[in-house]
Amino acid sequence: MNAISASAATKPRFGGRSGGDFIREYFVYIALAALIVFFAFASPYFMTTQNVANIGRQTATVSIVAVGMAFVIINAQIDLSVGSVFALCGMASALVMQYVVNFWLLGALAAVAVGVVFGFLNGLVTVKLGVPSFLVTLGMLGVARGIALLITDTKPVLISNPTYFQIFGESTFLGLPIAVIWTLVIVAIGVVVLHKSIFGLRVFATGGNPQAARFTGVNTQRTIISSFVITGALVGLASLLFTGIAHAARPDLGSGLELDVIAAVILGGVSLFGGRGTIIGVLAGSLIIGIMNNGLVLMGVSSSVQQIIKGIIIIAAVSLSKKR
Amino acid sequence: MNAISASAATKPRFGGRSGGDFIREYFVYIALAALIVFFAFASPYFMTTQNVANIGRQTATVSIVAVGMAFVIINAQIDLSVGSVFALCGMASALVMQYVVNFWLLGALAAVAVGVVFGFLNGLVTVKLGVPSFLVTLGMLGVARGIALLITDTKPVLISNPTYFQIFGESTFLGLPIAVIWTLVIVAIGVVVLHKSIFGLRVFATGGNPQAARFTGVNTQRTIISSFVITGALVGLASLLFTGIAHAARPDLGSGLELDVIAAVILGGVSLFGGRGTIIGVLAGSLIIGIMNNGLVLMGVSSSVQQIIKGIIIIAAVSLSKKR
Amino acid sequence: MSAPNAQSGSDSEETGTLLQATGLSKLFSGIYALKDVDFDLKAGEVHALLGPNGAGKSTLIKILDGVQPQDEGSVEVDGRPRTSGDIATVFQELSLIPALTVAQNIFLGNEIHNALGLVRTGEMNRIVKVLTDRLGLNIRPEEPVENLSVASRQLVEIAKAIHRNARVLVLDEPTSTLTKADQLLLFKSIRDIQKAGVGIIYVTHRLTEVFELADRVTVIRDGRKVLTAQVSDMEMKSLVSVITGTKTDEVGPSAQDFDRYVPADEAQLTDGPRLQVSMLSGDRFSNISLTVAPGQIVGIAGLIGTGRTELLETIAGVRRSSAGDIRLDGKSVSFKSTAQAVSAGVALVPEDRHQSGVILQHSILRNLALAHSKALRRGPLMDDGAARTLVRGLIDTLQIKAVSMGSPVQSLSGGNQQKVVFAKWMQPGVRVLLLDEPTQGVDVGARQEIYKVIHRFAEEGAAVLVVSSDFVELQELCDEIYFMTSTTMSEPEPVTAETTDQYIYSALNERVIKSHERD
Amino acid sequence: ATSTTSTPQSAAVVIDAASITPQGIVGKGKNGEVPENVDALKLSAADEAKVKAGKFTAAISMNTMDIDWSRLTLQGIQTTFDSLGIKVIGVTDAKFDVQQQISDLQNLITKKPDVIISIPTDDVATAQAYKQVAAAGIKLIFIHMPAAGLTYPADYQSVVAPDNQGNGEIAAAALSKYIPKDGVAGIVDFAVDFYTTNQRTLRVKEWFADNRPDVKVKEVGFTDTNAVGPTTANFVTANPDIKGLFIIWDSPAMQSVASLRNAGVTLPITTVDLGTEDGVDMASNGYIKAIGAQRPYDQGEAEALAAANALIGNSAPAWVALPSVAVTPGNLLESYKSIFRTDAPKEIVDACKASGICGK
Ligand SMILES: Nc1ncnc2c1ncn2[C@@H]1O[C@H](COP(=O)(O)OP(=O)(O)OP(=O)(O)O)[C@@H](O)[C@H]1O
Ligand SMILES: Nc1ncnc2c1ncn2[C@@H]1O[C@H](COP(=O)(O)OP(=O)(O)OP(=O)(O)O)[C@@H](O)[C@H]1O
Ligand SMILES: [Mg+2]
Ligand SMILES: [Mg+2]
Repeated sequence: MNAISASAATKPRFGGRSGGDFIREYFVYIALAALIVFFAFASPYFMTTQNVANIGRQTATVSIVAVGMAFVIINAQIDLSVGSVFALCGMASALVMQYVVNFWLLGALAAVAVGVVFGFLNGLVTVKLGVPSFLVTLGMLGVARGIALLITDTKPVLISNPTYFQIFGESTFLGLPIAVIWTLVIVAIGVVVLHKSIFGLRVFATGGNPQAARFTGVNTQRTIISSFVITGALVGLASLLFTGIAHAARPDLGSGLELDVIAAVILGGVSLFGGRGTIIGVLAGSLIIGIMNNGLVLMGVSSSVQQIIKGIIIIAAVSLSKKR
Repeated sequence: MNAISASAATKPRFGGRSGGDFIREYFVYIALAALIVFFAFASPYFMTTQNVANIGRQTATVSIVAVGMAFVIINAQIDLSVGSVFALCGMASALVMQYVVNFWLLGALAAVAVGVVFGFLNGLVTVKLGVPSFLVTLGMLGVARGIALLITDTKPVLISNPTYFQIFGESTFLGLPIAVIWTLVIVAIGVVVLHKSIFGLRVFATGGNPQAARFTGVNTQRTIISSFVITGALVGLASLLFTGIAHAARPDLGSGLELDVIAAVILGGVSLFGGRGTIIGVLAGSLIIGIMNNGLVLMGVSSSVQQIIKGIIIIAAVSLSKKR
Repeated sequence: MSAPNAQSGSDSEETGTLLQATGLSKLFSGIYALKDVDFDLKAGEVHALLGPNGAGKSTLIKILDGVQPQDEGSVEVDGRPRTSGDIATVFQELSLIPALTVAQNIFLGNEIHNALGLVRTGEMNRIVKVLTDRLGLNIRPEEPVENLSVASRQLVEIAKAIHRNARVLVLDEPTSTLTKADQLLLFKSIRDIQKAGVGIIYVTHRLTEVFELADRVTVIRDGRKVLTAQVSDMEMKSLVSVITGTKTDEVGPSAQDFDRYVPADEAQLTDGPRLQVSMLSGDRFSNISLTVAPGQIVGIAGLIGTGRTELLETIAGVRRSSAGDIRLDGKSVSFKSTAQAVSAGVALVPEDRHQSGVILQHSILRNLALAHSKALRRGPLMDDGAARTLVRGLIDTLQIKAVSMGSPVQSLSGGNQQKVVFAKWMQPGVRVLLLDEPTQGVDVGARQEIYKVIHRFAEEGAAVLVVSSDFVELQELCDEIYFMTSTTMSEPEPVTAETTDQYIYSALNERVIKSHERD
Repeated sequence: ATSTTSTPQSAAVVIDAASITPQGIVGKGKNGEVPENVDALKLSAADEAKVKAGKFTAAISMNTMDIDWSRLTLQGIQTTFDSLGIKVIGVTDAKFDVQQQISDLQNLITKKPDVIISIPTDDVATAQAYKQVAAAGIKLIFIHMPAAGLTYPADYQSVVAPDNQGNGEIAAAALSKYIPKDGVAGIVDFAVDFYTTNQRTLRVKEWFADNRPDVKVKEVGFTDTNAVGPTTANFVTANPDIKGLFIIWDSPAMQSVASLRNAGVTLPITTVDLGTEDGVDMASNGYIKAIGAQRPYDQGEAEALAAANALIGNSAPAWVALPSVAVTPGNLLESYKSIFRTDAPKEIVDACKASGICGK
């Protein structure tokens, strides 16, 4: 081998990563740690066992849905319908248990099934009709909310099934609230599926360069539809964790959920343009949002000021972290 | 001339576009016309002078803000903060006229200035800190709303300035409500600036391929910031049209405005990925949304069903129109 | 990796046909990009596919591969309709996934996995390591592709295609961004797999490669096949004339015609240097000095990765320099943005035209109007009529082959896209023209056109600085050549009849070894 | 198609507030409780001393903080707590989001206040969170309604509410005066099921059914509280026979006024809740003819007193209701003062001066 080809081959790797790069790469985690330290000093209640459990419970919805949304966004798509579908899934499980059989599994399946159906529709319309998912899911946001409101003429539906409450709401496991257990399970599965499975590779490929992925034999349409279905199923699960503690479903729940979830996902380092991101980062992003909500209330900050602070923190956290 | 260029020259100019292509290209307008015809048959009140004037008034906010949003989205950016900034602009003009001088122009300038400042901040943070505008403006959404609520401790602020009411609210001109005149003026300016000016060309280039635009000597950062500023200024103007008829400003107004505006823009054929779109299409998109809101109420459709129908129409209109 | 079970000796020479395409046609908006083309490939053969820009080569390849459906005709491999695994293609536009690693890219679509669908990364990395070692590439399997240079990505693409064990390997202009050394590496790999019985279709605009590598050659023009022949029966001149469609004696100017050396010091005596770079350092290069006089065309020969692109980009205001000085007509400049550089008359034709050269989805008109907006502006508005006139003129001058000026640039063939990039700078006031691989993917005919354009820039007093990995091009085009390594720049050497591409290659090699020894 | 309701007719009607004020409290508690008077909450001097000695802490969980009503309620609570030495350690804003309120309550429990005063964003879905409050040994005072399934006095110690049905009755009785025989009245209602809102609208319909069977009632719903204006204008366009409107809440009413005024339609409107905007409109002889108002400040005081009673182990009534105030141009200025505990703002006073209809 001559000098020339050798030199071509032995290029320095991306020029010795500097300390600044490191901070940028892991900024979500640093920001999360900084928030925790700050609130620990600012409020004596913050680090209590009870409050930590609360944070876990309160972030479960966003964390779980964000795992699905990560798949969707890495695919270079978006899902704005999660909030409305969340409400509809809850209604489905409550209604099934009230009017069909009061069996927890059936209720659970109903919620997940509704989520899956809407996820499938979102994906199908996106890929088959070539409508940008922003609009498809904006439309579905209206459709799902309308159905949820219509189905009981806007009235809430009660649930009375102790097993259901145990599994999705009130029990603890290894000292952790069940919602936290569910979150951990979903995050773990999400990590394996996104980062270790063939499907995960295809998600990255589809989001990173759809045409190339197609040329290489990746069924990008199936990948996209599957990601929406995953999100739908997780929205269904998240709705169970809500109805499990509320003992009722309401048709007007979850409005604005999509913004919290998308903020968590992007805060967690997923590129809105697709092809890039990690599940653990997304969990960190969700925790940042959850901890801000919790800590600012504990500190007694008024809700207008809370909105200002949260807005600034979101911008600051992303601007200091790695680009995109 | 050799064979190569000769063959290029003898090709038909538009490569024989088929009828289907034509329908797809102009589908927004066809959808708009279809809606109008439908509602004209469905409700005897739809085509009355008064109702047509109502539609014009009711769509003014979305149409005007959508013109600005078109610039932002063609730049491959997005602005989620318009709803909150709308409220804050209204508060600014009402407060200035109440506590500084009760002069209509000062009030108007205050609203526009606040819009411009927020637009500038949105743009600046987006380009200088490299944060995706989705997140920047999501953050600003919180910041602007927080400030609007904080500034008077959530109280509405009254306006009593008859000139102001005339100019922005209640007068008519050539038989048209003044809000319609404002809409037409802004749309006309928007058409010229986007489609006939050098700046417009740069907006398309920046959204189409920012790097290539930069290599061609376009200051893409300035283009992006300017687009956000334009949107901010138009949000300010739209807020005047609201306070001009309400005779008061409220800090909680405008939530959800961003979704209507973005839907109008995309319905109007602007690509969410940037680089493509027309102002007239955007106006048509806004009218579709306004006419749906109007016509469905005239028909006495319940609000849940309205949401379902609107969702379906949005998806259908885009899926039948030209891709992306 | 083992070779596919090529049809062995039992087949005679005549029946060794591996791939047979018959009567292929393809219409784009009513125009034939391909018309009734037959094509065949034998096992173990390298079949060069040639033709001017926009002839339909990439279209043919896409149809053979199956990523684009044909309107008429059939493709058979081994006498059966083609199936998906038969053909592996390296497309003209690279198709790797930036965030995935080299190994993940190579295995994309047929990953090694366990029963649960989980990927066995270690196994994949090991196999890829063996493959890259065999091909002589020093690329880590676990490196994300986005960290690699353009050339390395190209090599990864080729490794990916080879890895697929396909019967047919298609390479669409693989060498357009490669330097000599990498090209040799590539040729060696091609000969290896050729021996294993794989058929290779090789698209290129560098005709010397055809004679080095190919067994047969097919030329298509305007979507029609005009020639299939044994390479041994052809010579350069006749091949060029078939491609350009001219008679042999009309064939474009040879290198000697452009041999019009303007000595640097002589030019400086009259006007002073137009562009003077002294001890400039920046991203991936340092202490670079060079001088270009008005009317002079100066080339830089260097290795891939020495930072030539970065050097040009620094001069053009895309990047900041860390030290040193850039002078324009004697005045020190430091551009904060390309906008400033452009308005000072410094224009760059970038290496990656899709990323930086054109806005693919926009029309030719819109792309060119943007670049020429200075001349077309009437106050804040743009003169639409003037823009159309201007663009029509540019299309004619550069003979850009397009349906209309409203056609999106992405519907043009690669070479015609490159002409659009040149057309952007065909405007008064360009004082310095920086060219990074200016004829990448440009056909022989058009290449001569572009050389003429470059000369015209020079004649009108622009200083032209050319970076090219094609040493023949440097030799044909330049008055002087610098040899660049990442830390050194030679004194300029005049280009004479002795400055062959072989000479440039060895001169450069020498310097690289020297600079390594110094380290 | 301009409105057929002529201004002379509406100008002719002068509503006597007394004539539309219901006798006593109209509604019953959510679980059928008989309403008690605020007087039942009075603290004796000894009790007051006991409260002060207790150094108690309190927290408040609201459904929204974006409206006058919340601000006044808080003021009432805060002033009373201040005088009793009870410290407010947290106020949360659920922004009408049930999930948020559940989180808010959990977070407030963490801060271990002695009592929580709260208005449920929804009486059903938040119930479990309130049970946690009770389970944590924290006293609980509800505003407007108890959460479903909680028991008095074990889980919560009192509910302080306005007479929601009374509000509806005032608005209906006033509106009725503008609807000619066999005429049509319109209702613009929030289209999502909420207990207190339902109470008011239901009572409006009931009242018309009982007292004006000749009147036909038409209805339109909205879900976006910030886009009511167009809905009302379109509703009126499609139903030109409507002679007057009941619109739920003051902000939707004023958004509707803006749209109607702009469309050149004049209609009498009655609503619930007095604010500056609807006050000015009423004072200037505009669209708003009568308001069935709550007394948020007084309610706040009562809530604080109920909390104080609960803290020292006194039993507070299960349901304390405050009578509604019928606000008309005739009593606008006094009503404002009694409801807001401050003089009416300059804008209202000026409007009164200009129109000359106040106090008549
Ligand atoms: N997607 C498309 N839509 C419309 N026209 C197209 C499309 N793709 C290719 N063409 C046209 O088909 C013709 C053949 O293009 P092709 O890319 O096959 O040329 P090529 O021989 O590969 O040229 P080059 O050497 O420049 O790469 C060109 O005229 C081109 O403009
Ligand atoms: N090791 C590396 N670290 C960072 N960037 C790199 C590296 N190698 C290549 N690149 C990037 O890839 C691009 C192309 O690299 P390449 O090695 O081809 O460039 P070059 O040496 O500047 O010149 P040329 O491509 O003209 O031979 C450059 O823009 C460079 O920024
Ligand atoms: Mg090609
Ligand atoms: Mg380069």
